[in-house]
Order: sequence, then C-alpha cells, then structure tokens
Amino acid sequence: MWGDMAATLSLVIVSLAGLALVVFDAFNNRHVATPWIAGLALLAGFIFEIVGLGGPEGTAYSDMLRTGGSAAFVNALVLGSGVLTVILSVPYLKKIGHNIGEVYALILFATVGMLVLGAANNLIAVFVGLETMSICLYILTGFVRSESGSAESALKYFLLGAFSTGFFLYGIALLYGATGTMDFSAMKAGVEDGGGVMFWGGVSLLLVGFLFKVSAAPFHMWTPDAYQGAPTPIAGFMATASKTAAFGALIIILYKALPTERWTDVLAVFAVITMVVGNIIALSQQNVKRMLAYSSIAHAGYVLVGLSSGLVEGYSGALFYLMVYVIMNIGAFGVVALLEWDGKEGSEQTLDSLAGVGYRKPLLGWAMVVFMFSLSGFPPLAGFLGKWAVFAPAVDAGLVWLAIIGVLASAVSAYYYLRVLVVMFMKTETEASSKLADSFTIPRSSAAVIVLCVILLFVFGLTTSVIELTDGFFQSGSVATVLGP
Amino acid sequence: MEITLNWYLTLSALLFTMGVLGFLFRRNVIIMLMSIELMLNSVNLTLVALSQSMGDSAGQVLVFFVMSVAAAEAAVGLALIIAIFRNKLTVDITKINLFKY
Amino acid sequence: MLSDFIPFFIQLGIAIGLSFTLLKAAALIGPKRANVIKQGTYESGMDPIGSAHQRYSVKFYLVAMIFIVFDVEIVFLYPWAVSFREFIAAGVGPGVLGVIFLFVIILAIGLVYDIKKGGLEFD
Amino acid sequence: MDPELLIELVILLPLLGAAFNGLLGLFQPAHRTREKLIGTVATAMVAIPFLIAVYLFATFDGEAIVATVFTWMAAGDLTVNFAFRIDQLSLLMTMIITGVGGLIHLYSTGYMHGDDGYWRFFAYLNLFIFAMLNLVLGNNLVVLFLGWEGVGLCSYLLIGFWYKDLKNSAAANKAFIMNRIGDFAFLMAMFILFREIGALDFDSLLAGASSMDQSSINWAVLLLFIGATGKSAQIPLFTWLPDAMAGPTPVSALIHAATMVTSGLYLLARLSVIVLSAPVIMTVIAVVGALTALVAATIAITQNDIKKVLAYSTISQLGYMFLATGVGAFYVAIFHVMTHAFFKACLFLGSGSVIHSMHHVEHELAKDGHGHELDAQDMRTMGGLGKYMPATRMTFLISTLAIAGIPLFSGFFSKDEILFKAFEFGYDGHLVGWLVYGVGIVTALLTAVYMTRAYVLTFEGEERWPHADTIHPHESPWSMTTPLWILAGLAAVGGLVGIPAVIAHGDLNWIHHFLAGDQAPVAEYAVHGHVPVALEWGLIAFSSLIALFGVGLAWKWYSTEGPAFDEKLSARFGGLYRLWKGKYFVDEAYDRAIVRPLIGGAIHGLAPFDKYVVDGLVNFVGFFTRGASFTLRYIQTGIVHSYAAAIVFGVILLGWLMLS
Repeated sequence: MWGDMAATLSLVIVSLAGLALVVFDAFNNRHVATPWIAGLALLAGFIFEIVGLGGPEGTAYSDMLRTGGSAAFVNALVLGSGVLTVILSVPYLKKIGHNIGEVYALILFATVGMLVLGAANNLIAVFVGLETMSICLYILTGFVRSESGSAESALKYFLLGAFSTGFFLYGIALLYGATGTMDFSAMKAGVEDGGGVMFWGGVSLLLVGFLFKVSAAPFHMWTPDAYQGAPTPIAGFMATASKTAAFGALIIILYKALPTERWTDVLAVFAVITMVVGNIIALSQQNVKRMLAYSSIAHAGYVLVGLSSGLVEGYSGALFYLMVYVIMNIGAFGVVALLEWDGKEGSEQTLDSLAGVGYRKPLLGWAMVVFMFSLSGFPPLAGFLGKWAVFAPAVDAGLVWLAIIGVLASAVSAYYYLRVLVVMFMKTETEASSKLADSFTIPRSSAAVIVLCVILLFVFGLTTSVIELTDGFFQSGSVATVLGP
Repeated sequence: MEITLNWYLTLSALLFTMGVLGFLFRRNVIIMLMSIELMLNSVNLTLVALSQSMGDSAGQVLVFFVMSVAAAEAAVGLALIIAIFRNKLTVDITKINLFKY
Repeated sequence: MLSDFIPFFIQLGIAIGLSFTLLKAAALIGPKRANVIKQGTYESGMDPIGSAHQRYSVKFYLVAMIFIVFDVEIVFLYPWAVSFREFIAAGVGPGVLGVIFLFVIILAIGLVYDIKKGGLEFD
Repeated sequence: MDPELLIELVILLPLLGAAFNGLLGLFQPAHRTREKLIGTVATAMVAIPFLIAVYLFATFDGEAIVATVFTWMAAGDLTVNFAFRIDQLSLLMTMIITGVGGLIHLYSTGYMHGDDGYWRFFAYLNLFIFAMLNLVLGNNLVVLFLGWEGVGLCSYLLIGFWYKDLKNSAAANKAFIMNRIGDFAFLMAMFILFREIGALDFDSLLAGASSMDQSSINWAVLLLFIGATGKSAQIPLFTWLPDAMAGPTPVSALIHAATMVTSGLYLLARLSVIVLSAPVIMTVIAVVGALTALVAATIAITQNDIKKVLAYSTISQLGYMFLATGVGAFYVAIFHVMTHAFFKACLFLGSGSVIHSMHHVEHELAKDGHGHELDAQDMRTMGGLGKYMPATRMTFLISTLAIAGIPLFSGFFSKDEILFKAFEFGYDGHLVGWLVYGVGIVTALLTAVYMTRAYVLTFEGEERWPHADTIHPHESPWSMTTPLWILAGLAAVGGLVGIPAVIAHGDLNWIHHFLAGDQAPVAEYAVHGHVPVALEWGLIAFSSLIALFGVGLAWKWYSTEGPAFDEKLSARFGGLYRLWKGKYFVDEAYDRAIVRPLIGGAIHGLAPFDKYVVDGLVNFVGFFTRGASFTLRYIQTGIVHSYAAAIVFGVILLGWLMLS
C-alpha cells in the first residue's frame, strides 16, 4: 500500500492538500494562504510527474491505476493546467468579488478526479475518476450562485452530464457482461468471436460518455452554455484539463482494451461532424467565450481525427495535440479573463468590446495574436505541429478524405480566429473598449502565465522531442511487458 | 419457468429507457433528476445481475460507487435547483434558457 | 450478420413499447377531475400563507452534505463489516482496518467542515 | 568566408530589422517618429543581404550548398531540418528579392513620409523579406511552407495597412482566405509526397519522384498547382490580387508584383522534376495559365484606376509564366519572373510617384476650396503629367516598352522565349502547345495595347484635372526617383542574360545554362525535333511586329482622343466589352455561390441549429416512441430538452454505425 502511494505521489499530495484545505477553510475562509496551498500542492504533483516522465510504466492499487507512461504525461498536463488555473483565478475571483476558499479545494478535488481518470486501468477507476471530476466541475461552474447565468449554466451542465453518465454506466455494464472483466488489460482477451451486440453496444455507450466529456458533436451542446456562464478561468480549466483527462482515458481504452475494428470508422464520422459543427457555428458567434467554446469543440474533432486512425502514431499525436491545446487555451482564456468587464463572468461580453484593445494593452494583444494563430494551425507555432501530428497518421491509415475535411475545416477556422485579431488591432477603439483598457493593470502573475504560454507555443512548435516521448508510450513492447495480462 | 439472466437484463433495459424518456419529456427539473436516478439504478440492476451470474464481484463493487455517486449527484443537483429557483422562482426547465444559439 | 441483432431489436421494441404503454396508461386510466379543493396545497387543511419558495432552508446544502456523509459511510462500511471476517482469515485484517479508518477520517473531515459551517444548528 | 554563415546572415538580418522597428515602435512610442532611423535601419537590413547574395553569387561554383541550422522535426520516420539551400535557383531568387526589395525600401522611405504607421510599415516590410527568403532558401517543403504562410501573413498585414478604412481590411481578409485555400491544397500535397516518398527535403523528393505511382504524382502536382494558383493569383483564385491594391503602392510593387506572387512559380520550378512526370497536369497548368493571361489582359484594357490596370497586367504576366511552366520551360518562367520583377516593380513605383503627386493636386484643390472631388488613381483625371514629372515619365515609358515586348527591351527576350517554347511544344506534337501559343500571341497584342493606353492616358495629351492651369503636380523626391531609374535601367537591359537560342546556338543564353544546365536544379522538357532556324527567326519577327503594332495602335487611339476612345471600344465590342469591364463578374459569382451561402448559412442557418434542427429531432424521437399525436403536447421544449434529444440522437447514430 505504501508502495502504491509512493508510485502515485501526485495523487496523494493533491488529495491530502484538498482535505487540508477543507479543514483550513472551515476555520478561516478567504484566507490569503488558501490559493498558495492549492497552487503549491498542484505544483509539487506536477514536478513529481515531470520527473517521472519517460520512466518505467507500472500499475498501482492492484491494477486499478497505471503509473508512468502516458498516465504520467496526461497527469502532468492536468496538474500543469491546474497550477495555471489557480494562478489566473486569484485576481479574477477578487475582481468578481467571490474569492471564497472552497473554490480552490474544489479545484484540487476535481484534479484528483482527473488524475484518477487519466491514469485509470480499470472501468471502475474510470467511473470514479470521471464522476469525482464532473461533480466538482458542476459546482465550480455554478459557485457564483447570485448570478442566474452561472447557476443556469451549471444546471444545464449538471443535468446533461448526469444524463450522459447514465449511458456511460450502461456501457460499462454491457462491456462487463460481454467480457466478464473491467480490467483494460484483460478485456481484449475476454471478447469472444469479434464480440456480439452486447460488446459493441457497450463500446458505443462507453464512447457516448467520453464523447460527451470531450464535447464532440452531437454531444457538444452543453459546452457553449457552460463555458459562457462559468467563471472564465474555470471555463479554461474545464476546456483544458477535463478534456485532457477524458481523452487520456479514452486513448488508453482504445489502445489496450478494444480490438481495432469498427470503432475507427465510427470515430471518423464523429470527428467529421464535430469539426464541421464546431467550426461552422463558431463563425457566427459574437460572445468571446462562446466562440472559444465552439473552437474547443472543433479541436476535440481534430484530436478525434488522430484517434480514428487507429495507429499508435495517431494516439501519440493526439497526446501531443492535447498538450498544445492545453497551452493555447489556458493562454487564451487567461487573456479573455483579464479583458472582462461586464460583471457577469463575460457571459454578456461581445467581441466588439475588445475593439482596438490590442494597442492599448500590447502584451495581451500580441499574446492573443500568438494564441489565435496557433489555434488556427499556423507555422512555426505549436498548433501547426499538433495538426500535423494528428492529420498525418490519418493519411497513413488511408483516411485521406478525413484529413482533407479536417484541413478544410481548419481553413474555415482561420476566419473566426482572425476576426478576433481584426477587432483587437484593426478596429478603432470605442468608448467601452478604451474604458475597459484603462479599467485595469495586468497582474504580474497573470502576465507571467500568459507569457509562459506564448513561449511554450514557440518552443514546442520548433522541437518534436515531445512527440518522440509520446511515441515511446505506445511501443507495444514496454506496455505489454509491464501492463499486459 | 425459472428466471434467467435475460429477464433481469430486459427489465433493466426497460427501466433505463423509461428513465431516458422521462428525462426527455418531463419539464420539472426535479422529475428529470428522478429520471436520472432511475437510469443509474437500472444500470445497478444490470451490474448486480451480471456479476451474480458470472460469479465475479467487480460488478457489485461498481454498484456501491454508483450508489454513492448518485447520492452526491442528487445533493449537487438539488442545490443547483435551489440556486436557480432563488433567481427565477421556477423549476420548469423550459423557462431556464438564458443562453442559447 | 443482421440476423444476430434480431433479439436485440426485439428487446429494444419491447422496452420502448412497454414504457410507452405504461406512460400512456397512466395518462389514460388516471381520472382527471380537478376541483378547487383538490388543487389546494392541503386538501383538507388550511391554505398556506406567503409564497412557497421561502420554505427552502438556507441550510439545505449543509443538511444534504450530512446526508451524503452518512449515506456514503453506511454504503461502504456495511459490506466491509460483512466481509471483514474473511480479511482476518486471510491475515490482512490490520491493513484493511487501517484503510477503513482512513476512509472514516476523510468522511469525518467532511463532517467537521459541515459542523463548522453550522450544519447542525437547527433553529 | 563561410557560405553557410553568410546565408544565415542573409536570413536573419531582415528579421532583426523587423524586430528592431516593431518592438521599439510597439513599446516605445517615442521611436515611432524617428523616420530617418527607422528607414535607414530597415533599408540597410535588406541592402546588406543583397550584397552578401551578390558575393555568394560571385563565388558560387555550381555546387549546391546546404546550411543546416538545427533539426526541426524528428518524429518517427519524419526528419525535417531547419536547413537552407544555396543553388542557382535560390541564389537568383534571393538576388531579385533583396535587390528589388532594397530599392523598394529606399523608395518607401520617401513615399511613406509622414504616415503615423511608418514604423509598422517597415517592420512588416522587413518581416515580409524574411519570410520570402525562407520561402526561396528553404531546403525542404516544411521550411518553404513556413515562408509560404509567412508571406501570406505579411501581405495580409500590409494590404490592411490602412485598416481605418474598412474596405481595406475586407480586401485583406479576402486575400488571406483565398491564400488559405491554396495553402491547404499545398499542405495536402505535402502529406501525399511525404506518404509516398517518406521525406520532405528537395534532394530526396526529386530522387524519390520516380518511385511514385502515376495517380499519386498527378494528385500531388495538381494540389501543388492549386496551391500555386492561390499564391500567384491564377484562375480561379485570382480575384484577390486587384483588391490587394488597397495597400500602399510600394507594397503592391514588392509583394503583389515582384516577389510573393511569383512564389507559386518558384515552387513548381523547384519541383520541376516531379511536375514533368505528370504531363496531364502540365496540360492543365498550360491551359489555365494561358486563359488567365488572356482574361486578365482583356480586363486590364477596360480599367481606369492606374493601379488596377497594373494589377491585372500582373495577373496576365503571371499567366504567361504558368504557361511556360505548363510547356516544361521552367527556366524561362523564372527568367520572366526576373524581367517582370524589374519592369513591373518600376511601373508600380512609377504609378506610386504619379499618385503621390496627384494627391498633392488633390490637397491643392481642397485648400483652394474648389470643392472638386478627385480620385488620385483615376487616369481619366490625369494626362500630360509628362512635362511635370520627366523622370517618372521616362522610366514609366521604358518599362512600358519592356512589358509590351518591344525588341531589345528585357520583356521582349523573356516573353518571346515563352512564346517560342510554347510553339516548340506544339511543334513537338502536343496540340496544347499550338493552342497556348495562339492565346499567347493574342495576349501579347493586348498587353501592348493596354500598357500603351495606361502610359498615354497618364503622361501624354492635355491635363484633365480641374484647374489644371493653376494647380501643377511636381516630381517626386530623389529617394523615389533613384529606384525608378535603376529599375528602368534593369528593365531595359536585363533581358540580355537570355539571348535566344537562334543566336550563336544558344551559347549566349546565359540564364538557360545557369538555371537548367547540367547539375543545375531546374529540369526542362526535352524536345525531340528542333524548330528550323528560319522559322524561329520568323516567329521572333512576328511577335516583335505584334508588339510594335499594338503599341502604335493604342498610341494612335488614345493620344488623339484620350479616355473618350473607351466609348468607341465599348461600342465596337458591345457585350464583350461590358463583360471585360465587369471583370467577367467572377467576384459576383463567388459572392453568390460561396461567400453568402457560407456566412449566411452560419448566421441564419446553423447558429439556431440547436434550436430548430434539434427540436425536429425531438419530434422524431417523440414520433418514434409515442406517435405523433401524443408527441405534439410535448414539443414546446426548452433548450435542455433539445440538447438531451441531440444526445439521444447521437446515441442512436453511434449504436447504428457500430452495430451495422
């Protein structure tokens, strides 16, 4: 047991910190130390995972969780995004006057759920992790109870999330019935003669749960509402960390637990729907956060392109894309959080309110330029490399049509990403926007986070050492020896 | 005639579908919440039946987690409903559409 | 190929059909003769005064939390207690006991928070 | 000195210049007004690379040099070095870019004087040079693509430079989107080449070309060509270039005439080996090129905005170059790229100088409160400018004769070579060769006509702007006329590097030996039967006569009657003329067929998707479960219900796909 705890130290640290925060918070709420405790705990976990990257893979808690390998990578992403979220949240919560300590405890617990999800090696672990994460996120979305917007988006997110959980759970049950196990490693072996209705039905329902969490169309509809109403840094956290964890689990299930049949084409179909719907609808969005939400839907589609190749290059490419995606979106949401002025978590802020802000706040403006160009897959930024990493395997797998559609979809996306820049730099500023620009000075912490994201985007656009690393996770040899049945 | 596994599976499928339909077609948020509970519990039935017939305990373990999660979800859901109710004085989901398009 | 799915579709049909009939039956069989008395909040009681939404206690969250704490506790403690004997037999008794203590402590933390926030101060 | 170090210098200096002006200007408002400093730094950062390039050229021994800066991508079987390549082709392009670019920088220091965006302008301009150098010097498709996207971005920024005017940023968006379409075709071509050959650097690409199967080669070349049409403004993606004239004139000269728009041809020339192995697509290229040349030339005749005329003439000349590519004469295409860079840059700068002085006239008018509206770019209100601005007139005249193809001017050599190659292609038994030769001849005539028209309407005849007797335009400052003279000189004699093969058996055709000689990068179509010398002389004489005839004709028409003659033309050609005047209504067609449906669909159709379509799904599910009548009661769904219905729909779709 102690060995397991040592192997999953990040998980232990974050959980204990969360519990400690709850107690600490009960006795002195709104204490200045609360965010520090949370941030440091997450940072410690992050460092632990980074150190463990590329190390030997194994399992803990009697094969419930995986350690090392892709689990370490996904957890590192989750924890990193958690750290940045905490940093961004501090000034933001002050701004909207809700800097209550519970928020940080909830972020920690949500992170715990994501860690379990990303490292799961067993359907039970997947379920527990997924639910821990989701329930905390429901509360985080709606903790600004006084705002009807926040409460509403939380309610919608909650209802639909619970609804999809039902399908997800039913899928688990059917898979369990068809294969007689919930352990990923044993599942492939348990499939008789290509699996019957029960097996593939179970797979479909399981996919429903995941596709919902990564907000792939047509399961995406909660996303814009939830992001629009949620406090902006939290929206960024939802967009990045929870998607990353869910994708991490999905990738491992596809890779270890399922035979590579049928689902590749199915995922391809949903990838197409997602990319098309996300990008097309984003074209007409006026609200900044909704636009980002639809763009995040579209990006889920790109990742699905990588997965539907069914090749290990596709999986590793998807992992790399997730990393790039986390960096880009944390940055973008960070900028948006700073440029927010309607006291309603930006749920009523249109794009035009940013007119000409680019020159008044050069840092934010040019950071946004980088993020937008990276999101639209523009070399030499990381976004381009990421798209390459997910589209190329699809082409290798013979899904040229899919790659073509994806490439066209991102051609469309260039349009609405560009619109942000046109507004920020090429529109003369209005009354409101100049007032907005004068209304605040950029907190050093947030500026640091944004600059960091920009730098990382350039760095990872120019080196592919990360892709080599992720490739390593799927050299079936190592996985089979350590994790095989 | 003795009761085979399929009976349980059919029954739970039935309950699950009823849950889905209830969620789809009832407008009272609280009843939608109940429908979700129905879905979860029908799955519990499936799991128990399966693990019973296969003599494997994993299914029942999951059931415990499902139960506790269901409880937590119920609490969060009701809390959110109250928050909404304070703002809008209604629990009719069709009246709760501030965000759209 | 498709023939394998016939039972699946039959089951689907039964499920949907039956649920449909039940829902419809409820709507048909149930007599609907509404009158003022029936529609009243308390059919044979006095009419309530003031609007209903004040009835929700501000403490709802805290009470709900207490409920969860004990609900979850019992859900997990009971099976543990039932099978503890086998654990002792297997010689892992102390370890399992430790685990359950950890579990209870975590729940206790929740309770502490709740009490601190005034969850038990009914008025 | 070490060439690898030098080439990295060539690449880096413009970037430094951009960073210097950009960052200082951005974070230190005081810097924005130091025009002298900004201009000098920017110009030097392009001039120095030019000198370096000349040095490299002088010391070049015909052996390609590859300078690897660092390894960019090494993912699995994909290895891409951030490497630059010095060979005949890239050297020539580099000298054109830095040379012409440097002159245009110098010109801009005078032209942009007093603009608040001075610093931005030069930062962008240097950035563009940097990207363009990446494009031509990159040793693999990825670096090339990096430059390719970069120049697109810079052109976007520079077209929308005066963003205060909304139509400018609209034009910028149009250019960007059209370029994106081409870019992504290019990206797909890269995917295919990578899948087939497994590498992206040019050596392995050209080596591996033979191993590809015909269909994938065709696809790759076709997609490459589509990419090229986007960047080089060919049918069907050419409509962005005229709008791009919204940018400052030096930008039009540098990006939209001399350098960026030719990058498509550079791409095809660079991969000439692969292109040559797809004859079917080559036919397509030749035909598209010829058509573009003709279409653009006919439009150019009808334009009154001097910059629009030049823009369409650019498209037309680019069409010539693609025509040459299509008949396998890649080096000739590059030859024409060079001469065209000279005279077209000169023409644009000349028009810029004209516009400059017409603005002066405009101000005068406004000052005296005559209340006359004057479009400084409309040739109908110009005329007789020759006596006020002799330098501009002289240089403009030289370049006009050059582009018209008057013998011994540079344009004559390159264009005549293209026409001859087309003829030779046909002589070699390819029907398409004859066809494009015919179109080329007609276009040559048109070219002579519309360019002479532009010259005459601008510089000859009587002054047509209001109060011409009192208000006089003036010649531009030296910083603007010097580049004009230099470019005009090059436009006059630049063609001598490509003496036709009939003279001295082509020994004097230096550009041919340089670009397409043995161990040179550019391949060419090998002809079987040679055209007899006498016939070749005949062709040369013929095309020269055509050019002279066109010039004389237009001169006769427009010097006597001025703009009024356009009515006669339109009367003579009737509907055809209206078609030209309306630019073949391509924009309108695109607008109706693509733009409006897309945007409109997004705004009116798809945004309420959640609401309407999904409610329809509720109907469906409801019908599926309870029957229509029972459903109707439950249709008044709130959004959450429709979301849930969408989920259920997804579940059904997923299950159906998975189980069947």
